[in-house]
Amino acid sequence: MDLRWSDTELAFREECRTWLNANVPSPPLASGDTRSGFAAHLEWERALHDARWAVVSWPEAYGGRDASLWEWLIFEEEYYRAGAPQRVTQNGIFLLAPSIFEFGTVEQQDHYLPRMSSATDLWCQGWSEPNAGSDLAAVTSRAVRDDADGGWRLTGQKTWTTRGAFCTHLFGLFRTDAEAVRHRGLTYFLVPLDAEGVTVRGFGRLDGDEGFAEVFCDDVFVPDNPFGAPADAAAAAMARGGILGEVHQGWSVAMATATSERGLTLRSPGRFQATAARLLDLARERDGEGRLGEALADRVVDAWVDAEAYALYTLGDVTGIVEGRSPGARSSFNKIFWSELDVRLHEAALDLLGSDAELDGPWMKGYEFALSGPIYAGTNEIQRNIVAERVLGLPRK
Amino acid sequence: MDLRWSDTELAFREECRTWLNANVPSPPLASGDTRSGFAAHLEWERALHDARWAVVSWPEAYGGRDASLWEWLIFEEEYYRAGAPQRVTQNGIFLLAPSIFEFGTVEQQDHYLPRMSSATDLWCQGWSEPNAGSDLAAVTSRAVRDDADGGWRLTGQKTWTTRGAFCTHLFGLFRTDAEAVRHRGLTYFLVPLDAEGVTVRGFGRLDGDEGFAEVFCDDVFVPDNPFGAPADAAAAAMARGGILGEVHQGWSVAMATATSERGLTLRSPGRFQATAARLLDLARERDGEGRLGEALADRVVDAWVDAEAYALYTLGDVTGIVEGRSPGARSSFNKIFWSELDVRLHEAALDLLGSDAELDGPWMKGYEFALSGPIYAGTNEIQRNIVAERVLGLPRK
Amino acid sequence: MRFELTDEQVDLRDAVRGLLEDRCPPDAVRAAWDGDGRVRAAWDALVEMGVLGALVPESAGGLGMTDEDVVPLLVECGRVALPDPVAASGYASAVALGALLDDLTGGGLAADWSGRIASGAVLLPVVDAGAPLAGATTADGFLWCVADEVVLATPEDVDLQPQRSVDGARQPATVVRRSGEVVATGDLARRVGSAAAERLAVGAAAELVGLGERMLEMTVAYVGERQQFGVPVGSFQAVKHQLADAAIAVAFAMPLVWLAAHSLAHSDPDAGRHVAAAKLRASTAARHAAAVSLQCHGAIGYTVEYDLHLFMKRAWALSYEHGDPDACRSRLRAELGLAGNSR
Amino acid sequence: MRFELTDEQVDLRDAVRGLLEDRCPPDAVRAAWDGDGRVRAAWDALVEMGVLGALVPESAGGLGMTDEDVVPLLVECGRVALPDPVAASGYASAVALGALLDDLTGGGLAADWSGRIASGAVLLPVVDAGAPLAGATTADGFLWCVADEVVLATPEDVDLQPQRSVDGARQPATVVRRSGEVVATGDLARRVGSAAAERLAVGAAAELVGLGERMLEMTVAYVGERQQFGVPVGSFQAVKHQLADAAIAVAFAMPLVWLAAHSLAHSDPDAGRHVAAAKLRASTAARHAAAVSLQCHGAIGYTVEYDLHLFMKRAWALSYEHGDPDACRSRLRAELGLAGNSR
Repeated sequence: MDLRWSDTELAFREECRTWLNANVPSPPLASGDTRSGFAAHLEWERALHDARWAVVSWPEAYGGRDASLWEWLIFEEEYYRAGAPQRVTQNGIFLLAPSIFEFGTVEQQDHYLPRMSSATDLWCQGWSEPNAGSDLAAVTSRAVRDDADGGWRLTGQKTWTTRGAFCTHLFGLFRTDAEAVRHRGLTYFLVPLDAEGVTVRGFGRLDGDEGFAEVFCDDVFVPDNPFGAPADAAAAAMARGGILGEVHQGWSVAMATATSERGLTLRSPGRFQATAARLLDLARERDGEGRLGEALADRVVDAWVDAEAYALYTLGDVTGIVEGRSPGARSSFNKIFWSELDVRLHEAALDLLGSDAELDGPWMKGYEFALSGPIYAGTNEIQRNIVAERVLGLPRK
Repeated sequence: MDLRWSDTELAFREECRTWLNANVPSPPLASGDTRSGFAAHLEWERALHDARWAVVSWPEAYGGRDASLWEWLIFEEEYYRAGAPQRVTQNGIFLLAPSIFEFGTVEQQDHYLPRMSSATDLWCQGWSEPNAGSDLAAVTSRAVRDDADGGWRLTGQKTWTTRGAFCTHLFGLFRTDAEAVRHRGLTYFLVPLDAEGVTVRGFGRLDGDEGFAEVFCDDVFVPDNPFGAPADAAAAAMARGGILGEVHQGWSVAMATATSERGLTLRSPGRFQATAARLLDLARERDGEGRLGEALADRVVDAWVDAEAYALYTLGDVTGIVEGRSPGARSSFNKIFWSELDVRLHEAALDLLGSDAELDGPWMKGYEFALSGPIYAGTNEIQRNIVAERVLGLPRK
Repeated sequence: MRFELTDEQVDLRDAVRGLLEDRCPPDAVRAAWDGDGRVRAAWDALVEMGVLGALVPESAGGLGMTDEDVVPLLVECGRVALPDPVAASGYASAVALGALLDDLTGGGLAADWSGRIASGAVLLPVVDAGAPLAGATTADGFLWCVADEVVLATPEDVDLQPQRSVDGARQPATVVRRSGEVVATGDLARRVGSAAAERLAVGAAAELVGLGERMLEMTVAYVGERQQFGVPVGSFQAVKHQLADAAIAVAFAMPLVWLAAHSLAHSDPDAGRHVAAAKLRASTAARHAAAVSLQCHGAIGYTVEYDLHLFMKRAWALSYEHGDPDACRSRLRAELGLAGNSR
Repeated sequence: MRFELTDEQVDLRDAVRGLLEDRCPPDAVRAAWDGDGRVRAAWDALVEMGVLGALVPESAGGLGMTDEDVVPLLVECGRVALPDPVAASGYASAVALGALLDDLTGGGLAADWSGRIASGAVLLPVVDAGAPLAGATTADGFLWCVADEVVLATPEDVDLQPQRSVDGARQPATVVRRSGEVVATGDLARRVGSAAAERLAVGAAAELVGLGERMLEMTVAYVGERQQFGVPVGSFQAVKHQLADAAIAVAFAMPLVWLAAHSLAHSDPDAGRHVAAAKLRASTAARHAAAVSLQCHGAIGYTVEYDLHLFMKRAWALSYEHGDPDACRSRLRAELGLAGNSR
């Protein structure tokens, strides 16, 4: 074990911290899940990009710094410690980009990745449908072959699409083989939301923000290979859509993304350590006023310990990845742990607030947000099945 | 609501308390699940019977007092409050007797019930088999028809038979129709353990006591109707075995018993209130020594509240029964609640004891015993299925 | 011995349930978010039925009932998430005023207010001056029970600072009192204040149990319908067991609430611990039911277009109001003689 | 930055695991219940391998390793429920004596005892004179660290009062010291005592994690085989989810134990909170694993003929030893600046 950071890493941390201290907006921006807040967040995303903090671990050519995974951890720690804004670009950067890196053509990488890191294209995910939530393989949205125009025609409804009403593009699964069942016969499509036939309807999330959208596709045309088309206006529009990976192989591409969503990159430990630190501050403040019972203090202690445990566990995961070992189904361990830790951290804070807990404020807002953790990216019930079957080796049935 | 006891009930309580105060052995008897302790407990059972406290709610003719269900509750409350010995006869009185009352012939009732209340016959249950635990319908012990001798020949292995090594009789299910599957084709047999072909082997329970037994039946003869046989010695022996209810109808008879086991009669609230009172005493003692943290005190508070809740819930159940409403699947509510409450009560006590918790003593012993609660009489996993399906109405699958 | 509602109590409860299901459907609660936090169609019907005056003495125009009669009705108010102050005004204030009726100083005003409560005026008790007070902006008066003094205050006597609650129907405000009529001091004031505080706690507990029941019913219905992996979600054991546990928690909280009502009605010396136990378990059970309901619903429960959040947010708020779980435990420690301050 | 064992540490751990699986099967632990609470076949092999002397300086006949090397080996001791005092003597006493080696008063005796520990003699630290001391009857000496004084005591210097533990292999006794050789006082004594106490806590934490892992492995194997209702018990979601939760608890406790070892090895100023966090989570995780393992086994786990209880009872005992969860939380409250004594 070696828990020291190298001089390079320390310098990197210093650089992050200095920039963040100078640039993090104060007072905090309005929620990025409201229309006006989203605009302010876009400005922030572009400032991040200009200073090359948007995607530190990506290649420099795509707007990154070629930073190591350790440096990425440091960046995240500093980012949350500084109380910097939520990343409204995260669904693209954390969920779609890993699949583009793994399955995209060179043209797709060169086109999409710089536009994503600069917040030019804004991506939302189109996994869920009204009847396909936890059961992602039940997708019924379909894509029908259009040989005449050299592409596909998409029809169907996606829902629970986070920030869908504010984004420019959607990535998601559509059924290209009507005969194939379940996860076979699905293809991973990239769809511009301003394409003809797309309708987006925003609706309210638990916390009251218009954070969700339904996306309806009605005979939406997506071309096979927009990058080879002549450089006229229509083709340029087309260039923003296409297929990622092979036709009918969408499930594999999506699973790579889903693993990424559950795993390391979605929830860096810095986030929970920052929440734990704020919880400690709140508890100390109450303590100073003589209003902190031992039992409440113990709830803070337990949540703090678990945030530390999560950080350490992640260090172990990163060590493994850096040394070439795959975390595999252990990412389900992570997802269950961080999502329930996040709920406990916020519950402890609300308990400290007592009769003020119900009032609008960062802890109640954070609690509502935390409650989505055990549901999205595969409910924790699904995750526990995965842990039991794939990690522990219990019989599938 | 009327939470007052009548004058008759108050007088009954006074009579219980006076007798118990004068007669409860002190120091407490050795565990009834050891051979020597069992003998001492038998003496106690006979003393209870002589004073007509063994089965207060039974008819006087069978050794009871025709007491109401309310008086039974009072008796139980006083019994546990007095710290009186465990009832080594309980499997007969609480599990078999309700089925004899419901399904037994007059001859069976007149023969067995007085011998049970006087602790002349000592009954153990023969539900579980090595491959039929939670899945009771998987019983493979069989009974083959013997027309020549007018009865059945039993072969098979029963296990986890509490105090089986010290008892005189076993009640249990045997398969009389080899063709019928699962819960069909089972018959409820009463088997004297000194019958030819019966072998009993005691083995150790979690707490180290020889509380369990395996019972092997090898071609054990049980007659159809022992009560009609001539009064010779062989017939007298036979008179102690037979069939309860109809042939092939054992499942219905057993389920009546199982409901009784899970429901009201097995775990009277007095037991948990007595434990909660002792837990409070322990906590106050620690508090007096300045060794009770608030968090520990809160665990005591929570357990105490739940013991009260259980007592109240039972009052509601008894009100319903007295007024002719069946508690039905709500008995599964009870079983889950009391069994997990019992664990929490003892855990709180061990937490108070800290580094002394591991030492031999009533709390560790009680903890070990409490841990069996969520397992026996249908695991709490089975109970939760029942609650979900039969009370809440969720789909069976 | 009988631990069950009487036939009359059951009939009254059923009548109130029918009325509330009719007059306070989820859409009415939703409308209260955008309006003034009231569902007047339900409120007026309850007034007409006599529920608001149930605890007001007959001499003052009420029905002269007891805690035991009214608490089951508050469970019904919880079941439909009625935001109106039935518990605060018709229960807590009505009972507290009862303690004042024979008093020379405050009796006249108390009789007056008792009659007005029965007719549907809202008198909100204030027992913790610092806490946000739900429904303050539409109150007709305040029964100010702070610092061993009882003051009857009109809206003109107070300054309101509206606050945003997670539950848009509650519309709380912090209240600063500038003037008002002192109607009791000393021992009498303490009795009045305590009567109000205990009823506020039990009223919230009753509503929480009703909310818990309702959320579980909604969830059972949803998971019985919702198909995933080719079967109803409710056929999965993980869903079944979560719901079974929450149902047990709610079922075992209810008798504690009944006991508290009974003890208050009979001035039982142990009433204090019974009230604390009732509020503690009603709060934890309703929170438990909320958490399980949200998780078993999945994403649909996470939207404001679906009704679950109306009930869930009320449960969150009430679980902290008038004695959060830690405050209840603290009171129980004292009641049970456990100082618990060693380390 | 690297948070993982080195290849050498992994090799050593694997070697110890192989040795212990061979020398300390469940039957050996069972035999220790009836014997003197020792498994000498395993102990002697560990001595020969150098494990007992791993933390003894090379000058005193040991290997001069660090906490980080030895703690993973204690996890292995936990996995097989080895009852012998590897953590107490080879870890806690060895490190504590290290603090004495250069001291004029105690150095000679410390060097002597260090060499004896490496050769397999048992020196038990006593940091809480009132608590039952496991394995006291077979100890060769006691490192008495109480009241700012360190005393080396032989069995002749003490009176033992044997106690019955729920874990028959632990064979604890209460110990009263009558005589012995004072080897340190004041600051040095506090340093020695603290070094011993921290290692006792981390040693127990490591064993608890190993016990948790082992119980879960036994249970996974059992429920994969055991058929009920025509399918393996382990195919039921209720069983799967209980085991998943327990596995997660154990998996997230382990890094806290590693961190504590690292902090002790590097005299990190935050070592105190790391030790308390490690013992807290190792205790709660192992108790969690024990409870789930028993429940998922059903009745067979409730018998002494089956092996599970050997591990479960050890976990119960160790969870309370050298800092029970409440004591750990109390320490963490202080470390984190939360007095928490308001109500």
